[in-house]
Amino acid sequence: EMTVGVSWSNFQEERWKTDEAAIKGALEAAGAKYVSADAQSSSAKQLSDIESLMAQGVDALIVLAQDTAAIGPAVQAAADEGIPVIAYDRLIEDPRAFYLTFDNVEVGRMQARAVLAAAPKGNYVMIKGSPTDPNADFLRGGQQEVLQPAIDAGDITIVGEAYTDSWLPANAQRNMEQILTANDNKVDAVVASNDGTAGGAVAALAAQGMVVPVSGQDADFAALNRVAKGTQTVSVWKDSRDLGKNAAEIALALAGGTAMNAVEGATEWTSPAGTKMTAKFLAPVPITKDNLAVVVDAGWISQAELCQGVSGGPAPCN
Amino acid sequence: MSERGTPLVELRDISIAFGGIKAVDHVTVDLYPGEVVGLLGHNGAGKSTLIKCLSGAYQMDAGEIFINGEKAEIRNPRDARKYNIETIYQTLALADNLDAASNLFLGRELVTPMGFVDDAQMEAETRKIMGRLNPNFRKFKEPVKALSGGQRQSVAIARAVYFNARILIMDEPTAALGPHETQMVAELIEELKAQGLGIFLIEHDIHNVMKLCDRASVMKNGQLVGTVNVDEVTDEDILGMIILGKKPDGGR
Amino acid sequence: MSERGTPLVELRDISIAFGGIKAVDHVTVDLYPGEVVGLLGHNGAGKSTLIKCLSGAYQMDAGEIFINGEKAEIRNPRDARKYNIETIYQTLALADNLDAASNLFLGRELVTPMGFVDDAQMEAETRKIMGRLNPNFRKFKEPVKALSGGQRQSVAIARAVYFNARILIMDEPTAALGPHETQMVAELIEELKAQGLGIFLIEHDIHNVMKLCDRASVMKNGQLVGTVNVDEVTDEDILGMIILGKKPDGGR
Amino acid sequence: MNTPAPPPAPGKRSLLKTLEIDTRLLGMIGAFVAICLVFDLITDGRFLTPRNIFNLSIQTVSVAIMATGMVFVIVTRHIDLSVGAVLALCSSVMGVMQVQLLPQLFGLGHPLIMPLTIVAGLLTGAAIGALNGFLVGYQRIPAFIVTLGGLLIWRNVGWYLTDGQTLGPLDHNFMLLGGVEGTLGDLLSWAIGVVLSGAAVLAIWRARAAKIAHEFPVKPLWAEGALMATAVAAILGFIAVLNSYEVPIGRVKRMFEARGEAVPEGFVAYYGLPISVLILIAIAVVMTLVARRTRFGRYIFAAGGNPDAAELSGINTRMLTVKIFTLMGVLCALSAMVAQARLANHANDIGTLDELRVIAAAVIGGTALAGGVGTIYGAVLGAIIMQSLQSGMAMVGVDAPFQNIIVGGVLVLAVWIDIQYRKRTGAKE
Amino acid sequence: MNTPAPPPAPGKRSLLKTLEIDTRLLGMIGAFVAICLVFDLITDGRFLTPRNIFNLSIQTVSVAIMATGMVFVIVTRHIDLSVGAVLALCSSVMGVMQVQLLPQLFGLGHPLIMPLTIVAGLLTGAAIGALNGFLVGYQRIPAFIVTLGGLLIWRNVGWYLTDGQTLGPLDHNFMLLGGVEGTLGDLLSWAIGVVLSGAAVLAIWRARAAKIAHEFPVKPLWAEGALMATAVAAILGFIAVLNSYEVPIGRVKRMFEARGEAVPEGFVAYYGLPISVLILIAIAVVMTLVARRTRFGRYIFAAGGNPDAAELSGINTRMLTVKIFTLMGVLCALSAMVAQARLANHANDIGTLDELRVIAAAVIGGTALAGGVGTIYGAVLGAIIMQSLQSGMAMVGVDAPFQNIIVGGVLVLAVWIDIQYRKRTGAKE
Ligand SMILES: Nc1ncnc2c1ncn2[C@@H]1O[C@H](COP(=O)(O)OP(=O)(O)OP(=O)(O)O)[C@@H](O)[C@H]1O
Ligand SMILES: Nc1ncnc2c1ncn2[C@@H]1O[C@H](COP(=O)(O)OP(=O)(O)OP(=O)(O)O)[C@@H](O)[C@H]1O
Ligand SMILES: O[C@@H]1[C@@H](O)[C@H](O)OC[C@H]1O
Ligand SMILES: [Mg+2]
Ligand SMILES: [Mg+2]
Repeated sequence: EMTVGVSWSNFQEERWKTDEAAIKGALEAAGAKYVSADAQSSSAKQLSDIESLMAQGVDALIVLAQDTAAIGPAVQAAADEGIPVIAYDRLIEDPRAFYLTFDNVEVGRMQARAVLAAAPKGNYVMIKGSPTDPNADFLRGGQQEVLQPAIDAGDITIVGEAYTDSWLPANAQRNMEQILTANDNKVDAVVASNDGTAGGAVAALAAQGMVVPVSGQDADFAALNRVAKGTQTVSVWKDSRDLGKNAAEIALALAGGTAMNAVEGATEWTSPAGTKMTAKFLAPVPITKDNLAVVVDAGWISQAELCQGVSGGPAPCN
Repeated sequence: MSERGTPLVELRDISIAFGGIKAVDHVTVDLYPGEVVGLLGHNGAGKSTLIKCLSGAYQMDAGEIFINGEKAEIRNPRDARKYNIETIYQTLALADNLDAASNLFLGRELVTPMGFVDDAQMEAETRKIMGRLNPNFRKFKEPVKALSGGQRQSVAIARAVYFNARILIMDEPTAALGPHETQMVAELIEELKAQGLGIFLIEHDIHNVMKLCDRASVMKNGQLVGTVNVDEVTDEDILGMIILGKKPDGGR
Repeated sequence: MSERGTPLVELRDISIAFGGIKAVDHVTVDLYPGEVVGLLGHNGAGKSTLIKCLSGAYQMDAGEIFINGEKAEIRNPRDARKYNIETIYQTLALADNLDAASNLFLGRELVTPMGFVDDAQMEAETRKIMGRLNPNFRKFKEPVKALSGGQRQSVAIARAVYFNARILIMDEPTAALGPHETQMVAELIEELKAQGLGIFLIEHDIHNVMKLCDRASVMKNGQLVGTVNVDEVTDEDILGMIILGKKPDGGR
Repeated sequence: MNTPAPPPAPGKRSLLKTLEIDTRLLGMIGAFVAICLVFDLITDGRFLTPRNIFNLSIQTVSVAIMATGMVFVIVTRHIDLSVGAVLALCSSVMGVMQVQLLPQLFGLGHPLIMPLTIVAGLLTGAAIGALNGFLVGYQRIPAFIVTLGGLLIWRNVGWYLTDGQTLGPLDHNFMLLGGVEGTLGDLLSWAIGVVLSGAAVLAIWRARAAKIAHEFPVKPLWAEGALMATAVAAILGFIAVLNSYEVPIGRVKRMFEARGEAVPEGFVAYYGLPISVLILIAIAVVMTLVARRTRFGRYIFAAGGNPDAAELSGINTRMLTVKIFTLMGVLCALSAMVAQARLANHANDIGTLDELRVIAAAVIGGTALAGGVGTIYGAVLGAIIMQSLQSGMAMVGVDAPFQNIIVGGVLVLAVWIDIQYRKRTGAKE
Repeated sequence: MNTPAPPPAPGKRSLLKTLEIDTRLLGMIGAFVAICLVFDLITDGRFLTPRNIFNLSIQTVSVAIMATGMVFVIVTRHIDLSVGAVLALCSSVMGVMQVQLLPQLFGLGHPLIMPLTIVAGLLTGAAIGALNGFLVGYQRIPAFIVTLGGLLIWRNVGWYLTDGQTLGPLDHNFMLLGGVEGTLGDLLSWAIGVVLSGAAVLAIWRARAAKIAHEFPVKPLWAEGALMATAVAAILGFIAVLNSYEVPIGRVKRMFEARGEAVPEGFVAYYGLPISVLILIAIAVVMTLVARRTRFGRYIFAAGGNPDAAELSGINTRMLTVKIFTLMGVLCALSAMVAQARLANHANDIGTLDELRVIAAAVIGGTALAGGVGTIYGAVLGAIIMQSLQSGMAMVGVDAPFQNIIVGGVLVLAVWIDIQYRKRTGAKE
């Protein structure tokens, strides 16, 4: 019987629950055992966690890294023991790790695209993610790519931009409130980097009676509900059930001796820092009011949950 | 002394040890209403520890306490208060950050009809009683940590005598007091005694003991040397008991 | 008293106030080598506050201190130690969590040649000096918070007299002591006096003052009532000064 | 020799003396005013607009509510590191109640949802607080350990209750507690301002009457008058500011649209006092009364000044500890209520790091970790100062790392100013 | 009446008495042993393997180093919330030195890089510590505020130094300080074990000699012998365990490959004592000596027991505060050194939440937040317990949120057991 260890960076964020269920499910189906640890946002604890998982005799590791580089010694130790490592969702700067993620730059592009479509001109606010999460900058980079032409053309202006410590909605809300105050409410669109921060931004906007395009990601239930209600424009759905399932299967394959580049869908990829890695990217799906049915059909959320409190909304809430 | 009826307090065969060392070792003393019993002994003899068993500050390891002839269970200071036992501790036990009135009424605050503490009323009462104990006292608003040693002691005394105690324990009550203030406390003791209170008085000054006490119990190294009627012995007899630990022939 | 040469200590026109209220108000006293000067007064008269200006515990608001005729700047207890001033505080000022020896040598630990504190040596010295002050004392290992009131006071006294002081300040040193221990301290004072130390002794017991002091300065409400030669006045004279604040005709 | 003390020297000090103002926090208020003015300058007068003051007051509520309870905890020489985690658990309980359980029972939007939800939250907070108090008071485990354990435990228990999900949308009535969604409008706000002013005047007057009854010295009448005037001006001024914040037109339109009407020509509405701020004011007043005028409060300070003396005075200090922590738990629940209503969701990470903010608010406001000293209004002021700093920085738009540096620096500076001020005017030591 | 106290009752208590063991921490050791045994049972004997013990000891080092200094800070009634942030700043300084500055000056891998880096880190830590001490000691700002400010400031200053980037790879020599990368191998480890054992025996012997010289009572010879035997057994046992952990074959291969050789047939290597653990041991020994045998240490405890009394005894308590915080800063730097070497990078979030862990370690180990009481070995033991709990939970394989709940619960339980034990064996109150 095989055992797969998963090291989470901070299990308090909503989405990882779904990821976990998917990983667990896939492992159970294959008759393998699941063990895990929560690093509580500390790269040092994450290193200890991984050592503990290894001491427990895992055959493969799935790591949601708190810090791309500081996770290095853990990968090193795993390599010494011949244990394969999967960089789950977030990058690990080490060629020995298999990078499995949604394309985060693409997520950023999708967020910006949807918002730009809804507000082609005007004042933009960028609510970024946690300054310690590399994804935050990938996302921001993707957003910038899409917005740049419009900025150059003078159509849009970025009037406020703030990192959100620890991705906390309350921090995003406060930042949004202060940016609104500083700009006398002259804000026409908000590019928020995930659904939690979008929630904070929407609450701040609602306080001003404002409804402007807002982006997010993760397809949090509350966010999908906002999309149905029209207070959020887009939530980029990274079906983490897919990601989790893939991770479990790849982990078992690698543990069974499959070479990294023999994994189905694996490509060569070079990180911004120049590390050559074997990676597999899953495609994210932007969810807007036009395709809400997708998440219901996929069994991600029930119609009742999606449409709670919505009357006369877009399909399937009409 | 059985001719005097049941004693107000009887401490029977009390023992208490700290980390194996016996601070009080099978000590028996009693106290009658309207009587002042002096507790004497060298430093560290166990006087304070003994009376703390009665006041509920310590729980004794062995022994029994009788009040009015009935066995009393005193497990904490609240129990002692139920028996109307009031204590002036050697360390005074004041809350340094509160003023005199708050300390005096601590645990027994006066309240307005609405249930709020009535600071004005308490201050007025405090002024009254302090006038009798320490006429120079004027620091009613300051926290008691701003008081002089003797002023603090006056507050502690006031607290013990204000409420109608039946049993009063005074552990070196005049140690820090000036001559005039000491005189006033002496008068107070006479008065309380006349009202029928029983008083345990721990005191090092033999003159004061001879003047104020009816009987004196002397301790040495945790044990009771003996109890004497003060008017049947001399200063030297008592000194001998304290220092040498030997009972005079005259004692009972 | 100029015939006696320069005084060891002169406190000139000292004033200090707490939050606007004058605790010491233009007080002048002096002290000669080999002399014991008693400081008397009602509770809160300002005695402790006055001597704390000399010991460096408080900084006075106005006034000057002369030691051996030279102006002395005493801003903190370290300055006072430089002038060989030792103090027994009324509150004892012991570190409750340390044992007797550590308290006795606090700030002046004995060290081994390698620079480590020499606990064994310090304990040995402590045993010696405590033998002279309190023969019943045996708690050398316990933190001083486990000591009785009198035992603590003995430790504070030992600390002040162990190091070769030239000026000794004793604030009610025998308040908590038993009769035997008090006697031993009295003998010690005589001895130190014979060695030429100057001693300020704050004391409420008039008998002790008459027995131990050469002169007595009396304070009332922060002000100096007067200074008298003890052998020129009676107990009653001094009591009058303390309570009524009036100088007897016999005083200087 | 019983001459009275000479009259105090003329000038500023004597004025403060005559007014008998608690000078302890004047330095802190000064520091706060300085912070506001600097921000106002930097932001071209945007910091001291009604709108921003309105925002600030709402942002402060959650931490300030807990800070009032933390004062009691710290005064008795304890600490509570679990407040953020308890808040999260209470929030999750209230989330589950109003989003999942109760709507199934009564149907969405039922008027009973809000009260039942609140009761559930309060009970949760009280139960955890009582448990903490029992472990600290009766089992004698240091509060630091008990509540550090709680910090690890309670948020995760909340995670299990909600399956780690963000819960929303919240009940409509419940959302009124969050701030913008529930304000009293200008008329009601004025009414409340007048009531509060009246109460302040009455309190000052009755204190004076009690003194006269016992023939204690009183301040001159003009001094009492000045005090009353200041109190009334502060209260009504605050209300006036909040009342002058117009509801933005977009919001007004939405409100009318929801009712299917059109916005009348020239219509303006004002926010007025938010319910959450009113809750904070009520809590602060009650807690101040508790601290100063009840036996419970007296015992808290006595136990903080000298725990042994309190016990020897017949105070059941163990039970007292249980009560204090229970109160703290209830306040966490109230704070959770406001915080989640404000976020319009229950999120699992709600209240993260609040323990530090709450303790800091109390300490900035003059509560001593050594115990025995502390005031409720100080803690509230501490919370306001911290929030002003953070919000002001967000408004200025400096980098997040630099924001933190400045917040940290100003924090130390503000307390330093306060200490210097107290040293100048205060007593020795 | 000068009869000596009666001989103590026979049985367990008298044995402890005869051995004169500090019973204060026996309860804590008991709780620790219980934790280990339970984990070992649950994990089928995986918890108490050489490998896991090796891991555990490395994982503990960084927090334990700082905890020894925190004991002094807390004993003097202060607190230091900035340790994690100071660690991060020291780490960033050392990161910049060895990754950017020094390689430019000397070239990559130059032998001077490590020592210069360390010096820079230590100076940074000392400077910040001294500043903290100055603000607390001379400016009288509560340590809570000063170090809360520091918590916000220093990590972010580090962020600016490094532009928020993770810095790596670190200097090769420097990495030896991190643990796995730098171990002493079996022979050297044995040698150190023997030296330590000798020192322990000597210390016990000399203490006895000093007592005899002053004619104080001493324990029976067999008791001293038993003590010595226990000490030696503990030290050598620990070394033996570490020496029996084989270097994994992948790593051995890498090492040989790096030298361009092939792994000889049947080659095995053992890790032995990690340098980081040796550093911790050295620090613990030195700090214990400082606490017990130097004036500085004596003054720390005096000032903690009664600050006024210490000041009146001529101790410069303000300067003392500066020294204590400076020492704390230096220990943060040492801890940063070990932590970053272990991570093989400087990461900005290094040391996050360490302030809580460090304070908790000290408090679990019996340091009282009220001041005056605390031991170095207690704090180290506290750090070990916390780390065992966390690492052990990760091995058991329960859900992550549940792991936290259990860690929190066991923490409280462990301290409770200790308290119960002390109540049974100890004094009144
Ligand atoms: N809390 C305690 N812990 C340990 N030992 C104690 C404690 N309290 C008192 N002792 C010891 O018990 C003995 C008796 O102390 P106690 O205070 O009763 O003496 P006392 O007769 O009141 O002396 P004094 O006249 O000095 O006040 C002393 O040896 C003292 O050291
Ligand atoms: N730290 C302080 N803060 C405020 N007031 C103080 C302080 N210390 C003393 N006082 C006040 O100063 C006055 C003199 O006090 P002091 O202690 O010098 O009196 P004392 O003569 O020593 O009295 P006692 O005989 O009771 O010891 C008292 O009224 C006291 O309340
Ligand atoms: O999905 C997001 C993830 O990519 C990011 O790293 O952390 C926050 C999440 O919301
Ligand atoms: Mg006593
Ligand atoms: Mg005095």
